[in-house]
Amino acid sequence: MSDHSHDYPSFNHPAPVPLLFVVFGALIFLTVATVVTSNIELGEFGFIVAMIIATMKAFLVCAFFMHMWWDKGFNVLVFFSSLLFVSLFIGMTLLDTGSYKETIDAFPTTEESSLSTTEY
Amino acid sequence: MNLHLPLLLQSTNEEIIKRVQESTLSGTKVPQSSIEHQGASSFTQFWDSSYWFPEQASTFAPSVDYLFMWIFWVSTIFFIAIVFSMVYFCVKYRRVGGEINPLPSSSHNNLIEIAWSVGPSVLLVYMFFAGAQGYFDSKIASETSEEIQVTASRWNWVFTYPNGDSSSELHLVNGRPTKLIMQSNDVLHSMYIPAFRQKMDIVPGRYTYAYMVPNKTGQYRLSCTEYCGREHSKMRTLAEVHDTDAHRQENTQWIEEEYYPWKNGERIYKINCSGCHKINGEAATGPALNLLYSMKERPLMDGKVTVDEDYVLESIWYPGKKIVEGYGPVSKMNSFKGKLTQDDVSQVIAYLKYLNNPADVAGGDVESGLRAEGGDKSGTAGTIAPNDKDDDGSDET
Amino acid sequence: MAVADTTDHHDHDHDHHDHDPFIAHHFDGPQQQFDSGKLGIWLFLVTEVLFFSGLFVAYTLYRNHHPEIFELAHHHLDKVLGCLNTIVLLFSSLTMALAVRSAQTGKNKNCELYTLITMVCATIFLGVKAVEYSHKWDLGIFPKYGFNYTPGHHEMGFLGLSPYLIKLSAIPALLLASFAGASVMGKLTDKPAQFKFFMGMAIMVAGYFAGVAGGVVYQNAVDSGHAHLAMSSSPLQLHAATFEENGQHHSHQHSDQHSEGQGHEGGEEHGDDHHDQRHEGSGESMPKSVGAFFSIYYCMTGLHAIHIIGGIVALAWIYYRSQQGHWREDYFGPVDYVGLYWHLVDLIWIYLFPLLYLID
Amino acid sequence: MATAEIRNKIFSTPETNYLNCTKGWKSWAFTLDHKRIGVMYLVGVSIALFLAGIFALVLRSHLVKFDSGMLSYDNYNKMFTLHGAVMVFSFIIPSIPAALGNFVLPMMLGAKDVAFPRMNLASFYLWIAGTSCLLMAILFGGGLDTGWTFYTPYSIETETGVIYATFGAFILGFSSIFTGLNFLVTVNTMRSPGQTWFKLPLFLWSLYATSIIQVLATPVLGITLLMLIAEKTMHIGIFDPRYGGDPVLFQHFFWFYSHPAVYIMILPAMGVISELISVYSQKRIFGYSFIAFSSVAIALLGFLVWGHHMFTSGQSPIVTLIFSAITFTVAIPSAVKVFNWLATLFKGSILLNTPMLFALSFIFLFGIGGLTGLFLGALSTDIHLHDTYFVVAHFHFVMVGGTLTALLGGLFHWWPKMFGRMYNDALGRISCALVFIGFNVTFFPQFVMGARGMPRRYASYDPEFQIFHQISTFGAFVLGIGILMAYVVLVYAAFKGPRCGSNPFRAASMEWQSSSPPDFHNFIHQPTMNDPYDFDSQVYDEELDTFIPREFADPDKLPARPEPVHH
Repeated sequence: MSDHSHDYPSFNHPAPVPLLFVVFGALIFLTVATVVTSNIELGEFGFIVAMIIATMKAFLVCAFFMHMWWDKGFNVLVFFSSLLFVSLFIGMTLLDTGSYKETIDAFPTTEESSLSTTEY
Repeated sequence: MNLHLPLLLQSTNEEIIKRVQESTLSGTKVPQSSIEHQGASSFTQFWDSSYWFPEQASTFAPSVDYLFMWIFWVSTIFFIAIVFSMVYFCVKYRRVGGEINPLPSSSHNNLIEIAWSVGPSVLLVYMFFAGAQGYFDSKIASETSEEIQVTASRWNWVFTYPNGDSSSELHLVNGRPTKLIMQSNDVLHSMYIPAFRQKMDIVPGRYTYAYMVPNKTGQYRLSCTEYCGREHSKMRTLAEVHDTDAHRQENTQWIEEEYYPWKNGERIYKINCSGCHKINGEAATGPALNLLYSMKERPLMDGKVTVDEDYVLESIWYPGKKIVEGYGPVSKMNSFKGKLTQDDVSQVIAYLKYLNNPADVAGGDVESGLRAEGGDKSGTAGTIAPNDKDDDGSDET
Repeated sequence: MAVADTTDHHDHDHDHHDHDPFIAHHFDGPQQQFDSGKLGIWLFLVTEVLFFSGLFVAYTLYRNHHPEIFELAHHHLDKVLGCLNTIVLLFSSLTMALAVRSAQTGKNKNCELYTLITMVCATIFLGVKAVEYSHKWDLGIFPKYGFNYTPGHHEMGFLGLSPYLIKLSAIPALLLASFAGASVMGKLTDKPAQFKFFMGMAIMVAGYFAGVAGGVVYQNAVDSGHAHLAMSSSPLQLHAATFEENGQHHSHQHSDQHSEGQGHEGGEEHGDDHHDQRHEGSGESMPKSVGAFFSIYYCMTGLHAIHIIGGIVALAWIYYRSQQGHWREDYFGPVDYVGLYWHLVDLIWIYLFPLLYLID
Repeated sequence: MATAEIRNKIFSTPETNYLNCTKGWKSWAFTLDHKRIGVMYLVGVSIALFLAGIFALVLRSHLVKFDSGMLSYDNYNKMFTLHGAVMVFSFIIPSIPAALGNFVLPMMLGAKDVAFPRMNLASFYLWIAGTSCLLMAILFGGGLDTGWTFYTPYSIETETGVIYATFGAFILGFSSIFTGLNFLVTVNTMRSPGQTWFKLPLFLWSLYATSIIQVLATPVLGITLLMLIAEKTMHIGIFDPRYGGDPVLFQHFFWFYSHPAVYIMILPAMGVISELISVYSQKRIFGYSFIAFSSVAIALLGFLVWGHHMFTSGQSPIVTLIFSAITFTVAIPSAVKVFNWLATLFKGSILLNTPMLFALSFIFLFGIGGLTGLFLGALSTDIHLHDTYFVVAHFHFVMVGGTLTALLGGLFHWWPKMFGRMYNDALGRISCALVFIGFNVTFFPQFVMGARGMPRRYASYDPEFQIFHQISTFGAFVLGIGILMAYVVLVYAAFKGPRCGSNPFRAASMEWQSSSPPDFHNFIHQPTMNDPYDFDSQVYDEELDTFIPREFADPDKLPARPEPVHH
């Protein structure tokens, strides 16, 4: 592309069209790949594979469709810091609920328990 | 604002005692000791832990009080230092005559900053470890603890003991490690015994546990501290520590020498109904129950109904169907279908009839003798026995 | 007190920018405006990520604590439709990126076209989703409380379609009619801008019906021809076999009640019946706890669909401004911001798809 | 050097200013001017304050007797819920950032407006919509009796207006996000040339830290409340134990927002105090960078401690331990701030006017509030004190003693800038004394009650606590009168007070380089960027009877700069 020969304002970085199509192709490929791998019995590993593929797709979308590749470092930092807080949220909550899960499982389920199921 | 001053003076101890007695009869349980305790502790000095805390009645209490007072002193020293220097600077460096003349002084000093960040943290580390230690002490139950089942529901407590007895106050034996296994029938509750420095939420859908070793006989407050709805503040009862098992049993055992349906009905009433339905003629969330069998017909929101067994059963199983005049338009009551069997309801009905006239039901006259006995006991020991407290206003007073 | 100065203070306001309509007065220039907007939209995306995080936490917890429920439940999600929707969304992301590029290079016509394609993809996605939802509701697959799976049950409405699908499609149909009407009005009253804009809107809404049509054709094929083949391995099907026939009528009524939004009050008695019946009929069959998966499924995909609808509204605004020829090499911010939002919606779907549809 | 004519034009009281440049209600309702939005926000949050304050007085009156029948239990429960919900969501969270911050923030940057003025106005209207929705719970929902925390499963079961209220809080959350997002972008992209991060006034650092929390935490409240509404209407079985949900999970969700929200409430107050202490001591703030970073540290640590609201909730012991440990770390940055304020007072030239007295009250009250937090952070004492009046007193010391005092101090400080008129300082000081005394009388007895085992949210209580409740109620009325008096002094000043100059207090941050009240575009002349704590940059001008920047002063009368201090 001849984008860079053109005199754009400094904040304007149009993405090259062929690159966008290549990224789209890769995304479709990964989508098909994740469906295919989900049909193979991988056990626990299957979940990890699915997440790795999803993260690869997310990377492609972020980097090229969302122009992160050309964006300011601060904006990228802002966006990824959100993931830090999400993981904190998930991590601590999971740690806690995981440790008292047994007490919930031990409790009679709704149908059997004396918990009132009528509206109060 | 002056409006409240006379009130402050007005509330003499006697008056409070009188009102406590009244309120005790209307369903709230207050340890007798707390009335006297009030006078004593108000005049204790605030630097003594007994100023801040109710008496210590469990093995955890001393460590909690110790840590509290420790933090109290650390905080007080810091606070006095802060306020003293603030006031001192404000007086010494105050602006006089509108002339602005700050003295030359430094505006940053990393050494000082680090010193006053790191210095106090040492104290914080101690607080954390002492707190954590006390916490784990109160969380780890001894192998030999006695297990008491606690069922909380709006707005009642039921404590069931290993021998199958149950009561609406918690009765413990002095020095015996005890594990409370708690469940809730409806919403969140929290079991709090200030004298034991112990508190634990009761979460519906799972069991939670509280552990304690009482070490002083007496009566203590037990309250719900997790907001649970209308009569949250009435969800108070007693925790009583007895010196021997035998003494406890006197309080937890329901007199079983002769079985009469109405007595079981009374027990069912206390566990399930007493939160909303009074038996002293007062209207609460729901209508009072002692008058029910004195009427032939009861006025409803629309029309009337004949008071009979079918009506009572229907009202308990399907509360929304017939709503008593003045309690509508929608019933606030839970359905007890699935919770109370028809047999249970029959016993409740026997109790309702007993409330109207003891002579109507089998064994109704037995009660008077027992009551006299119970009254004597509570008179001498200064306690309130569970089977003769809030039944009706006409008794004893 | 000082002498009041009476000269006009506002002279200096007119110093810079020469009334450029697209540069707000409080910014120093296009660069500052663009940087502000860009940081603003990234921060907005941060709030969106955290907004969805609550549902991801719920998902993680329930999957972690009850993997068997997820194992059992996800078979009811159709991988083919899910994959189709993923591809549609990815394609819309591509066209969105191309729209941004067109705006950056000042090609308003291209931007208009790409925006329209993006919107059509979005409505196709919603159409397919509507088919998925209504198909589940037909089978009594509701969130936890109303969950009452009744295999093989289909209520036929108009044209043999699910009554739920017809209800869901009412608003798009209304929109299609009014947009088409407005477009025709524009033509008749000789307002080309109105004609063009509403024509685009009508095409956009038409995408929904394309999605519905595709989804229904696929679903019917699965239900009739390959039903046994496709579902025979499903644990749901096996469990469901133990379901008693007589339970079905009641349970359907019950779920119907709920779909009409009276779950809270009207459902009281039904709730009781429903529970009793479950005791009689289900035995060890599909536990009601499976509903937990669908609770999370509906919350996640529902919230995602709401974001898609929000995105469509934003895209319609971009579409309008493209038709007005607003974009320049130094002013394309709005397209870029909406684009970032749209890609985020896509990103979330990229994770939702394997998490919900592809559980081993 | 500027001529007298230019000086007069820039710094004298202008004929037209942001208040009177356009007229009619529409010019306010549709304004995009951050100053007008700030003033409207101020009016709004003040109404919310008085409404919730009246609820509080009703509550306290009810509690005068241990078995008082003044309110039914239901009404008592509704009162404390509405008091809490309106105070938290409609008053404290938007108070300092949205009212004072909106007015001051762009001017401190030398900017004409915030980055997104439309979003700013939208934030205000969302505030109105959210607050109305919250109050609709009273009109159409029969009140709200869940406590402001909306704990499940009670909030799912109760028939009161939970859906109205949660929806209202949801909308208020968006209002808060809009303000925070706007401030973050404004501070990032619209600083004056030469205004580096370390030349920002500390109020902006604290607003920046607050905004980080608003943007990161508030969305979680949004989704939590949406899930609660879904739980209530569709029974999705995530929070409701009757359908296999987990009530403790709700508490995690709720406190993931609401603990950081506590810092949304206190951080801006700390920023205000940093400004006041420094200006009224006429001394460079001590340890600028430590105060600045402690704001950010508090904001970030605030996300790691939410579990300390759940020590007795059935949370697992290991998580409890982690949360307790991190909780203690928050004490450090808070203490650093207090020590630095004290060091700023040292050798200053301290003017004890109304705003300064409020600032000093803040240090006193926040000191108590902060130190009592230690009792609640330590596990074994928290088990005893949790959900008692000790906790009630603790957070009122922080939020009322802290935030409300700082808000009033900030209002007295910036009032001359906002309205160009001076208040009666003597009356202002009396109001401060009333607030200070009333506050302590109200809440100190509650510490004792709490430690002795008086649970919170009780409509009737054991008679041994009656005397404490009576003292507390007495204090509450004094506090109410003090706040009312402060407002009367301010409102009277806004209309009838004597005119004052552009910079009567010799403050050095940029907002004081505008006229009082400011021009519609904030600055008639682009202000010169200078150090916000270099008070020698401002010199007294006799003709204008106010302080003006040194470069505008008459060179003949220019006082010499004192020798800079070396360390």
